[in-house]
Amino acid sequence: MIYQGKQKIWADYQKEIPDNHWFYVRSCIRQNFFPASEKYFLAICRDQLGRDIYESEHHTTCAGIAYHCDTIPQETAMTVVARQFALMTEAGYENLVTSCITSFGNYTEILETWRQFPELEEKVREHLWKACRREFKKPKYVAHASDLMYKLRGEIAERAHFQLVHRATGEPLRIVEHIGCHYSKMFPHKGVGGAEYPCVLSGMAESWGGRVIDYPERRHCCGFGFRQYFVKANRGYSLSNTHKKFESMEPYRPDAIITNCPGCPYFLDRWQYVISEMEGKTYGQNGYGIPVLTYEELAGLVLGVDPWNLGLQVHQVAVEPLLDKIGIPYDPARKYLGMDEKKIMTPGLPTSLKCF
Amino acid sequence: MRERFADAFNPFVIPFLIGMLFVLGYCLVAMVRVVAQLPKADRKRFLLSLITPKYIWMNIRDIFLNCLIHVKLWKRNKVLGYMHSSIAFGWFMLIVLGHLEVMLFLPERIHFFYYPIFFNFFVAETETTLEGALLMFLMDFFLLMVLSGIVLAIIKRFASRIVGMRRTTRLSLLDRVGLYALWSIFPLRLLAESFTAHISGGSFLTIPMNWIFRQFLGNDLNALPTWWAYSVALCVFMCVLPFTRYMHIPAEMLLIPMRNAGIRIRHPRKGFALLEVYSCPSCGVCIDACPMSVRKVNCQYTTVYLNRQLRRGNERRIEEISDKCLLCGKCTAVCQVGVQGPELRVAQRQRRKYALTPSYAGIDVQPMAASVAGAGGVLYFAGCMTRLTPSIRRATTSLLDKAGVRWTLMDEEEGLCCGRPLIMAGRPEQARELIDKNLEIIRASGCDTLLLSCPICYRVFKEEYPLEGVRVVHHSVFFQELIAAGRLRPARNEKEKFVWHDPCELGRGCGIYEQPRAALAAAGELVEAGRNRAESICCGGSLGSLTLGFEQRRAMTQNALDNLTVSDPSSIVTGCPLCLSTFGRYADRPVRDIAEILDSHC
Amino acid sequence: MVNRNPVIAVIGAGIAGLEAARQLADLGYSPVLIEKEPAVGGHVAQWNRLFPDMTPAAEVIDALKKQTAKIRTLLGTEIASINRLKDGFSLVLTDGTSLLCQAVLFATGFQLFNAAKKEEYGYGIYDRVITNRDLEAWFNTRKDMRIKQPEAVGFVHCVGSRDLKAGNTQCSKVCCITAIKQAIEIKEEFPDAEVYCFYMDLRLFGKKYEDFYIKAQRDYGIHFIRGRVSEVGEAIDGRVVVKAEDTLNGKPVKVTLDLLVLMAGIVCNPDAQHYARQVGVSVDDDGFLKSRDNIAAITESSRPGVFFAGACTGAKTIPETLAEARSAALNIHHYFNKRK
Amino acid sequence: MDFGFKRSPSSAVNLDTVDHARYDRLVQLEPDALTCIGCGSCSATCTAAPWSGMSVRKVILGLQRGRDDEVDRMLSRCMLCGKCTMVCPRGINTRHLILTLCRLDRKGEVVR
Repeated sequence: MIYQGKQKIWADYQKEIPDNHWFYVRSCIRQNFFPASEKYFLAICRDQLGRDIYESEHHTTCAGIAYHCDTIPQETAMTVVARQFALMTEAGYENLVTSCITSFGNYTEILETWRQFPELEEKVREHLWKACRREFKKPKYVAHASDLMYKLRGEIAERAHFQLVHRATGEPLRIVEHIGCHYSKMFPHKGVGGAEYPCVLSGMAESWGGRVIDYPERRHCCGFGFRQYFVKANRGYSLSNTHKKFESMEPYRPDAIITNCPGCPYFLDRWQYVISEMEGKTYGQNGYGIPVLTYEELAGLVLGVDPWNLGLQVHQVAVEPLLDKIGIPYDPARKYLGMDEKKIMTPGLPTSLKCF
Repeated sequence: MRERFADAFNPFVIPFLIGMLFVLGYCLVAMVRVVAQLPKADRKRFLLSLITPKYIWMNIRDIFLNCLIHVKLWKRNKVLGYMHSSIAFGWFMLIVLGHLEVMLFLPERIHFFYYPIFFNFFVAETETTLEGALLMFLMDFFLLMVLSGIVLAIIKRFASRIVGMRRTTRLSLLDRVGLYALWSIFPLRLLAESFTAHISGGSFLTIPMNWIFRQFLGNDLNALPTWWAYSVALCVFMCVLPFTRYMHIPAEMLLIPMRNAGIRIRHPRKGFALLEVYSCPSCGVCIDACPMSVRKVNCQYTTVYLNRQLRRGNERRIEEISDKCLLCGKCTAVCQVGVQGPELRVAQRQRRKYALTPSYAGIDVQPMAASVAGAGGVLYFAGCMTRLTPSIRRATTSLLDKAGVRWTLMDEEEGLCCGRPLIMAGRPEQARELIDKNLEIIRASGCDTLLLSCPICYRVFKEEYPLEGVRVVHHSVFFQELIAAGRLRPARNEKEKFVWHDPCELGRGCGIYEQPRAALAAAGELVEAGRNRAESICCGGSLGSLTLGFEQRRAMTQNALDNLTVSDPSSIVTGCPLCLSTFGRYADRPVRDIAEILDSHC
Repeated sequence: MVNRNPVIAVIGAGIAGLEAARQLADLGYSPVLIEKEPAVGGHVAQWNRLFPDMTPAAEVIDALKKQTAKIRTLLGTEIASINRLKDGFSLVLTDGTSLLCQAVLFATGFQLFNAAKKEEYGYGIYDRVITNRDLEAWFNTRKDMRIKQPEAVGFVHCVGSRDLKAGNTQCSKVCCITAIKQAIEIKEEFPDAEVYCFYMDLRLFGKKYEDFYIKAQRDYGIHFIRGRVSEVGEAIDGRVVVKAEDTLNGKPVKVTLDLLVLMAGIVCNPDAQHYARQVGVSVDDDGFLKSRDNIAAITESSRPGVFFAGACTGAKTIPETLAEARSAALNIHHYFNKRK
Repeated sequence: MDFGFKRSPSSAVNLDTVDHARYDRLVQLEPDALTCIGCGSCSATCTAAPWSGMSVRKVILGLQRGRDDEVDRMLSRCMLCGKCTMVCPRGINTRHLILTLCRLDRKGEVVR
């Protein structure tokens, strides 16, 4: 591996990311899977780094899921997206930051389509007007939340309470970065570092002290792939994809996987359980799984947020081994306490995947 | 007329006796083994034939003509014919006359094996009596005949071309021993008899020699040693005989009645196959005949060497030789004793073990159904190869229409292989499955004639398919009949000069030579190839060979073409799609199927 | 023969430039070879052996050098600007001098496609991924850490050729046969190595190329897989994992290799395009210089006095280039005869 | 209840691990097999192809990709008519190639 070679490519794929004043759109599913992620993204940006990020309670799904499941035509998706733009325009913002990779891909794809077929844009403006009497300006910049956090990684590093370093050995942690397919595979120049060697996540991991490992199936999809998972008959295919990735990363003994997509962390996390139940195979060290974190969760940990406030207890794979490696304090007793400090239910333990 | 020795014995006869007893014993055992190895049915059949007058006569005639007179060889090559028959027949007569003398003069001595052979040593006769003079004369005459044969044999060995053989066999060591023994027997006999001629009498050959010898050496001293030498030579010859090519002499005498009884090769190494192997005189006629021999390296794959390796049991070479052969049957056609080279080889191929055995039982023949029920209904099976030479199919069908024949195609869209290629490759059971499938289709069609434009198919349909009530016919024959019946009227074009190439499977395979020629003669001038009919040369494309590579075949095709074009025909005509495409590749003039020619003239 | 002997600027002293200059000199003109590199010979000088007869490239170059020894050659010199005059051109060179000439011959040749642009193949990122040029360099020098007793070697055809995404839709013509040549050479070096060639099409158009191909198959047992490599990854031991579809088998294949050689394609030399614009010669849409006629006048530009030879008008083999150089020289000769 | 959680086998061929013993033996016995260019003439002309999918091209390739079952299935339909040999542009003796293959077991040994 020639690191300079990668840096050269990264240099070719730098996108302009404004420093401030963002209109934030949430993801449909992340709010359920990783509720704290979006919360802490906003918290970190606003409170710790003093950025202006606006969000509107009126925004809806970007219709990306429906679009990728072939249940609605693109025109519909475009109109829904147009409405988000309208909300942004009304709020007086021109930089759009999305929490969801598929949304990011969806917005990028739609803007690119409009650029090539202006008549379509006109049509959609018309639709939007007819539908809800709204008008919109196209955003100046569209970024994914991870782009923004990549830009702010330095500032976060300055405020870091913890380093991604194995406390006992002093070795940097071995981090696997997994990029959502819709981030840059469609439009390499819209992603930081392009499609082949994106550095949006590796950038964060490295500036926070970790070492990113490169493994043969790095590019491979997590297997979610909408139709793959949602259609029961294809679910085996979905699982096989994830399995392939784990088999390929296993020899590198990764300490954690970080992701920037709603689906990926969910599947990389849950499928480890499914595989362990099916084949009794686990991929982490001594019987545990490989902890899978969103980049916001990772940033939160680095900045010293309490793991349970970050919602790490809703992960299937136990994160405790990782916390211990870094040396992040946590109170096992509080793991399953709700907001009101009352005990929420404790999940049953898997057969072969070690958990707490 | 007097007996020279009271005890009628002399030690020098002992070597002869040893040899004689050994060879007789050996042949007896061998014969019993061969007969025992035959399948029960065949054995019964054979033994019955031995007591059936018709067969008895047939056997005697064939043995006399082939083993003694070598008529076949006479037809092929006068010099070789004379050489062989002079030795065989001459020797035979010497033995017969020897016995005759004994019977005439000393009937009481007939039970001595050696007496007839060494008669002139033991008995002093005067040539004054008529029968004496006559017998003496005949003795010398036949001895001279044999000697002349021997002289030719020696010439042949050192300059085979003089007697018209391009290549002759490489002899094994024992073969040489036998050969030299054979050569020495008769000169020695001449010496021996000459030395004793002034005592025992002699004739035009022995008397003068005796006189010459007496001019410079006293005979009586020389007489005995020469008789010893003569006896030893005989002994050597008879002792090595079973292990040399001379084994063919006794073997052929059993082969002929067995063949007459219709026995066929059933086992690759036992019974009839074994007998054929031993009947091979390794004369090497097959070497020149074999189409592969145009390349010298291929001589080692000819039938004579197959037989030699089979005797030695060298499995690697046996496989090589068996797989290389084109199975064109030319060697059998020219073989003096009729060793069936192709059949022997196919039998060897059948011995193979396979990890994978194909099966065609699952094939559904419904899609291939064809119907042409009723009298005069012709079912035309074009065959696999014809798909690569569609001109044949087109011409054939067009001719059928012109003759107003009611026909239908058996393999319009798709079809099955006839099974012959599998048989050639030594997989008869698999072929059987295909045959059954094809039978279904043919029977269902209700045809009364099955027409074939491919001799490979034709042969297998004729030989292996139980098609009672259905006539199997090759298109060349069928069209010749239509012409004869006036249903086809080809316009004869004098300017066109055709040469007919006899495809192996059609000619040697099925004995069809004349009908195609007759049909062609109706369309234009017919000329003959250098070698034709039973001796036509394989095109080199034959499916028979498993291992011959594409490039190796080229030389054979070229050679076959040279043979076809000796009388400069305007086009080469054949009746086999395989020959057609093979010749077409290298020919310097048009190559056509007989159907194409006729179609263009009707 | 013309009375005065006109000066002809030959841009590029690769095989095309050298051969053309030699012919022009023989015809009595005074060619001037302008080469930006410190040595003549261009790409061929960097090659080791040439298909299909394995001729040492040095032989070809040395012969040309000998024949052009007396010709004025400016090494390490680039052209700052070219201006057309009434009947000729004035070239300002980077060494400050300027050169007046009556005709300009473009022998600017080609540039190897930058394999790093095909990011998915990881050239410049994975240690075990090299290019055809690197391999030739190794054949010449035997110095390359990346090549040591490989057990499995792969060749990727059409890297940056026939590839819209790589910005070159043209076939580079010589890579197929080069790949086969290099595969054979690798097999000769490391007989036990498994060698795979991943190809889209095999275009073996030239004399004896097909024999070469059969030799590679039968005598060297080189595996040809019809399918374009999709992506390359690095295994934990530093070897490369190559993925492609075996299109003849309709199944994806994966293989771990010790060495992956990328057959970088042929693209036009950017300098050529730059100079061409200055003398008002148009560039074809394949990026190469535009001939007056692609059949009848491949060595003539649309402008009088400007001529082409060799790969500046498209990918060419060495014999083709040499032949073109000669015909260009002849064109120039006729051009001056007409003017006189 | 079944959630469809299963692993579908990968269709990818891993050339590092694939077993091609039979192919290696074959090219020893029939070196011309190496020169196959996958043109498909053999399959196109095959008499057995219409009802069996037999294809010498696929056989040669399949052996290199460890698809022995498929190979055997195809081989067991060949009728040895020899048309493939007649059309092969590289002059491969496909007919003997098939016969030879039928004599090899999975390990590439000639059965005795």
